Amino acid sequence: MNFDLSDEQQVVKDLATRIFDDLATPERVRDVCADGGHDADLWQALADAGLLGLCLPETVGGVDLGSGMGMVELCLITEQQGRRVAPVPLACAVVAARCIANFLPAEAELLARFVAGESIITAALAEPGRNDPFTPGITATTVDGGLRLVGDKPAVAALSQATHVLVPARHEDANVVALVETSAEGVHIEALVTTNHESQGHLTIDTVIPAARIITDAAALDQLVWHTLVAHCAIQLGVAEGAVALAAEHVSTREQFNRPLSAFQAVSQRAADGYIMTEALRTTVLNASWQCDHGEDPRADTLAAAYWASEGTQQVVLGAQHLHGGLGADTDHPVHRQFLWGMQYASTLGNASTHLERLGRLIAHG
Amino acid sequence: MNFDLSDEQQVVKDLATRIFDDLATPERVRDVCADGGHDADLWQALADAGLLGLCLPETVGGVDLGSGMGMVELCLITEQQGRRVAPVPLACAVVAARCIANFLPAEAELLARFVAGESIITAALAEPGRNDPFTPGITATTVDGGLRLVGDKPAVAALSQATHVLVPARHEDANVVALVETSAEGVHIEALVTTNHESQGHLTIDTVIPAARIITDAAALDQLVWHTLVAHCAIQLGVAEGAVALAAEHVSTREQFNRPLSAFQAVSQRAADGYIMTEALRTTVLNASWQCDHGEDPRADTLAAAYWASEGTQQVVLGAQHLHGGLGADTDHPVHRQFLWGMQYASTLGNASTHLERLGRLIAHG
Amino acid sequence: MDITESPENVEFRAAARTWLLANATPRTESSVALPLDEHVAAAMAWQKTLQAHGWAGISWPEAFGGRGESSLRASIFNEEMSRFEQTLGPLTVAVGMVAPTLMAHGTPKQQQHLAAILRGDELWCQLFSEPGAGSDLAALATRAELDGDEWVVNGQKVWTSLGQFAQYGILLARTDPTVPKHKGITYFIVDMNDPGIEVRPLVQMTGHAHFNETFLTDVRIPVENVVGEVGNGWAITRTTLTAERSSIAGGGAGWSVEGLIELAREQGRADDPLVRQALARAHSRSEVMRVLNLRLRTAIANKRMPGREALIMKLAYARHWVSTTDSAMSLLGAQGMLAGSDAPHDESWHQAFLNQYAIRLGGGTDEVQQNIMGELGLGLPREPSTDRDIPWKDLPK
Amino acid sequence: MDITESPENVEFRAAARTWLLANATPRTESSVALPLDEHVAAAMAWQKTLQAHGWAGISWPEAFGGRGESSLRASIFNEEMSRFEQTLGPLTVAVGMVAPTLMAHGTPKQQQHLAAILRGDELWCQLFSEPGAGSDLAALATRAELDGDEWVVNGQKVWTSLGQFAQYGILLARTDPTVPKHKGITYFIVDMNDPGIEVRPLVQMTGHAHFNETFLTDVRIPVENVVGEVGNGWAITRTTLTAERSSIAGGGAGWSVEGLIELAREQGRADDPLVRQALARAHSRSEVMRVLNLRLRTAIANKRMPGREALIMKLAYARHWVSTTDSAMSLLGAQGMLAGSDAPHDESWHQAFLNQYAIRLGGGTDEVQQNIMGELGLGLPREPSTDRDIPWKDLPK
Repeated sequence: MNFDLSDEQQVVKDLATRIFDDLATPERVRDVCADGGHDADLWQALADAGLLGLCLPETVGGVDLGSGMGMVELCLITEQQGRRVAPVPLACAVVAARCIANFLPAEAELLARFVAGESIITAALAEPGRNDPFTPGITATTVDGGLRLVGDKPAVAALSQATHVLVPARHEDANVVALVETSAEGVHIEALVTTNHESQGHLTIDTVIPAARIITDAAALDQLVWHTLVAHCAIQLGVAEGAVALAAEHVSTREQFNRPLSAFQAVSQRAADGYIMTEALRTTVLNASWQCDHGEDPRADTLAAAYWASEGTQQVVLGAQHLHGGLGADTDHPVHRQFLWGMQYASTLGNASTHLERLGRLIAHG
Repeated sequence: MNFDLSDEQQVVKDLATRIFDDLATPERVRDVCADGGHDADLWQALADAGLLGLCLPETVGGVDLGSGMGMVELCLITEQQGRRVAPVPLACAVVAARCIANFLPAEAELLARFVAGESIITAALAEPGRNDPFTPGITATTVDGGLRLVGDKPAVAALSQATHVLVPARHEDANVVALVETSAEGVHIEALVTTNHESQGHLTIDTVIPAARIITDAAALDQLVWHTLVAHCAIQLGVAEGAVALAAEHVSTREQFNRPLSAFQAVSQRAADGYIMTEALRTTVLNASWQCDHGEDPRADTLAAAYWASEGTQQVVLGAQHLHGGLGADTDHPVHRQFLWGMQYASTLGNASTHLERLGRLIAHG
Repeated sequence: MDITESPENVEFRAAARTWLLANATPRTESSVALPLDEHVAAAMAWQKTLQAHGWAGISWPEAFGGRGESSLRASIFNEEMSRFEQTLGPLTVAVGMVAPTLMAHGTPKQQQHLAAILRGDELWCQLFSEPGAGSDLAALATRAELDGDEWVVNGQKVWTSLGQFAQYGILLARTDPTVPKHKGITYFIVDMNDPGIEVRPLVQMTGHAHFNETFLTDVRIPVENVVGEVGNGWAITRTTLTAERSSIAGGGAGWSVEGLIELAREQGRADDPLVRQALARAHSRSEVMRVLNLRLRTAIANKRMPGREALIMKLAYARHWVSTTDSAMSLLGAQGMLAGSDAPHDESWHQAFLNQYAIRLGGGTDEVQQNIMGELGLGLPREPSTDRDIPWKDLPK
Repeated sequence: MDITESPENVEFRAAARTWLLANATPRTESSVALPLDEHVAAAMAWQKTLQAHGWAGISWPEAFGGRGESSLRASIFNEEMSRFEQTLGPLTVAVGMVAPTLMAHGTPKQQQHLAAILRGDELWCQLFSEPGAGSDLAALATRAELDGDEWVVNGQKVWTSLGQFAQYGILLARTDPTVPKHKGITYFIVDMNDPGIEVRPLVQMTGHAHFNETFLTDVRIPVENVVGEVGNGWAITRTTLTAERSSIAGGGAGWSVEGLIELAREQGRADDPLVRQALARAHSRSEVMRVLNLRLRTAIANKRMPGREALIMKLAYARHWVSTTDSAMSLLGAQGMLAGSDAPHDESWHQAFLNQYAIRLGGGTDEVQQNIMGELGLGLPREPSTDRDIPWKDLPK
């Protein structure tokens, strides 16, 4: 047992830290968010640094899965993304690409383009209302040559930028996942405005997908959902870290009553609370990402992490914003983005209450 | 509209304050709680001062109901009881006596004895498990001359001291309330140890009650439950007040790091939180007691008050205890009793969650 | 004690509701949030309508053009009005803060503004906070120096709500740096059209520029625009801030609970036990505020300063706002994360959720309120401070 | 990173469980809580049994009679043991605090106590807090004056856990009042049978006298009983307190979640959505502690001081305790308010609920932990303090 990062993991983390620190500056993030919410330059830089292919097979230009790069490593990267609130669809896209690598090995060419940064793949997971991604609202019916998918999905990450989208659909009594080209006839995309200003789109679909692009293995949707959720938890961890760092700097430097704000316990204890919550969250996120790579059933661990990520990150970003006073809501100050991101991801693929409900069902019934 | 107490109400409050301050000293409370948990001397003093009959008809030695003395006044008294954590069954007994005055007017002699302090009446309201006092566990069947009551009830206030107990029972499809003599054959009483060391007993019953002592009007149980609950809320208000006062005194006088504890915001803000919560609670308790006397349906107001009383008082007494450090749990320091009382009443006749559940059903369905 | 609504007030409430139904738009039919300039114009027009129909200044003395009725009546009207789309929000500084301050401390000439405020002709802003003086407001550094019949003001203010639209401002400036910080402050009325005033909007994360930075360069204020005595600004500020706190929760919170219940029903979740707990909690919180407001109005009617009640109301309102919008976002699920024209309910819950910071900070942070309550309610000793008795100019900056 | 349990540790855990099943009583079959003296005797007997069967001092160096294995193994054993009735609770000071302190700072002669502690022959208590020195421990006023080969100690201590049963104590006393408060403190071993020591039990609201007041009158301590250097007691205290914090949550919290789930099933409420949320919250909290413990053991294995991890564990454990016992009381409803022999589950939830204060205060209050975390984790400046550089004797008392 060793909870410390391996040397290779530390290299990944350092590399990601450097790229996001260099490229996702507050000014750049502001400009990108005002203009579509997807940072194409940053995306290409991530591709050039090899980070998009890190968790994919060598055959498609990725690092061999055999070397053990997986969700732990992806989470180290998305944590840094969250810390700098960088608008790129990393979590969704890398998890989707891994799903294709696993279940549609014939799509090697697409994956090669993905690894090179030329093709963005996303997945349509969010469901309105009770947030259950395992009961897709899109239905599939058997037709000549494949399945006809009909329905719509709100809030798909980077849909306007994506060349492909994985679409879960209900087919008879089972769920399938279809690989859909966003440029295909019958695929309609509408860009959405979101709380954190990342690119998202509303997908409306009525098209036929050939059988070769349909995954019928139920494990595919499981992997998509749980792994995306874990990668989101890591984003939230980073968001919380960034918020706490900004708050600590603010309260250490801003003076009132002739002393730094941090000399008032009402302030310092709230900042310390944020730090404690963030460290607790780090613990569960690392554990959940490890279980995704190595465990038998990552559900309980992922839900525990997702609960802390939702509930804890909201508390942390709210506290950090509050400690900034009026500055905390000012779009000229970066801390407001930590707030918006914390809130956005706290309601993506479920929220604190739905995570608890699912976890409660798992553990109460043994 | 005038939220201030009337002159008469202020007199009642001042009288109660004086009696409890004089007689329910920490030393006396300690001794009584170590020996049965009922202060007979204090009970007699309350009777002598006219406080037991305050909300009863003049015909039985009480103040005329027409003068408007009712639940508001009873709550002013039980608030003072809670402030001094005085072990007497005021809430239950006065509400029970008012119920008898309303629904069994033939029992005037019993009421006269009650007003004089010679006879204690209680009511068996608490139900184990989900805490629903409207589904009594005792069943009544029709027999010659009355009803035969069979069953048991845990946690009846001052059962060992009471001469009479009002027992709700299920009779066919309705609830009835029976006036039972505790000395009757088939009535078994077992004293219980409780968290706050007030006298309580377990009632086991298998006896026949004559029809003249059976109340079939469903309003009786309603009144018993809602009025007792409101009087308990006022006890909790007093408990919270007492806790906050003790905490304020402690943190203003105890020094650490060469200043009073209250000079640390982590301390002063928690004490202030207690004060704010207590004042919010006062507001809802006064409102609920007023609605019991004058409103059409006191349920929603009572449940809102009961929620704050449970949740809020627990927070307040926990905070007050915490601010006392190790002293807070020491039986030589009075603050531990505020804690024990706060916890006891937070789970009597429901708890925060069950109050919310009932209130939620009332308001969500309109 | 008598908390029943008197027959006269029941009648007043009914009359208010009848008039509002005929002249205003119910809140549930809310249209897309207006751009800020239109929002301000609408509020001023609405105040004009209220005045024209005799519903303005309900609790203002008749001498100032009001109806001279109880503050309870004013709050009954506000409660009814809170269920409609129309709002006087942008006039909070003018109606809720400047007016009570001028009534108490203004000269007859200054009090002439009252009629204009009542008519909806004047929008006011508050020039109190500075980049270096927020919770520690008395540390403010904006200087005013006497030059003949005029004070010459230089400095910078921040969080000036709607400063870009206001005709007048209430301004705190330091007129004597040689005395301790609380003692050298003067309270001014300033004309926002003065050429020395530059207002720079700050965009908040709601997408609106509600707040501004205000730069004052050689702004000249006639001596007759001093409110109260020179150097006595701190005391007058207290009147303004207490008025602010009582006005924050003035309309009650009933509308928000009704909205939440409506949302739960619409989402088919009114029977979900978890949702029911959230609804019941919201109702309980709103009940505290409703009844606390009765206590506050009783205090005013009986000529007591409702200091504690206003502080508790303000804190309770902030907590209610945070918790209720949080419940709404939870009910909306993933949809709640859509913004702008994509947001459900015309973005109203979304905007309310993002605006929570303003409720927590307005009228002083929650922490400041709690400090005051500790002193006021519990007699806790003040925190030790090193700067109360030192001349302002000698304090480290 | 590798958080899988190694095959060797899996085997170790299985062996521990097998041995415990054969030699201990599962926690769910708990009998009525023992009187305190019997509780202490049972713990000492259990330590003796562990020692006899080779399960004591798992992570202690072999030189001190231990097994010289990893601290992770010790915590695996504690996790397994937490599911049984047997507890080493009363030996926390001896095993969890005195032993690590003496290993790090004791003289060879002082370290002879280690063998006796391992055998369960010695109960120790901690004489740190005073009526005037709690969170501000360094303000302690108990004086020790050198008289030949002995220190003569006078003063009063409080919250001495199990002081009425202990043979030895660790004592902080002021040996030099002329230097600032942190610098004049010395750390002693004291024989609790010294005639100058009077221990007066204090009864807590649990009904037990876990804590005591201790009066020291001309207590004579040989100079060889000074731990570390004279005047260096504050630094050594830190070793003791960090050890205390890591030992508080040492056995994990899994047993409490299992107990809560069991209780929910027993009350027929495992399907209630509200209850399920509470169970899931408890599980999530306990998971944080389980994994945090892996981080803590990794730090120890890699020779880093697990300061932050221990602080967070301690805070998390306190919050878990409060919240979990609260959920249990809520599940028990009115029955939860019965005490003593009338309480359900042999009073175990009731006692745990009432004991929450001890978890919150032990090893420093939550607030103290948060202050340290603010400094340690965020580099926040310390609160201004007026007394760090003034000789202790000149401080106002």
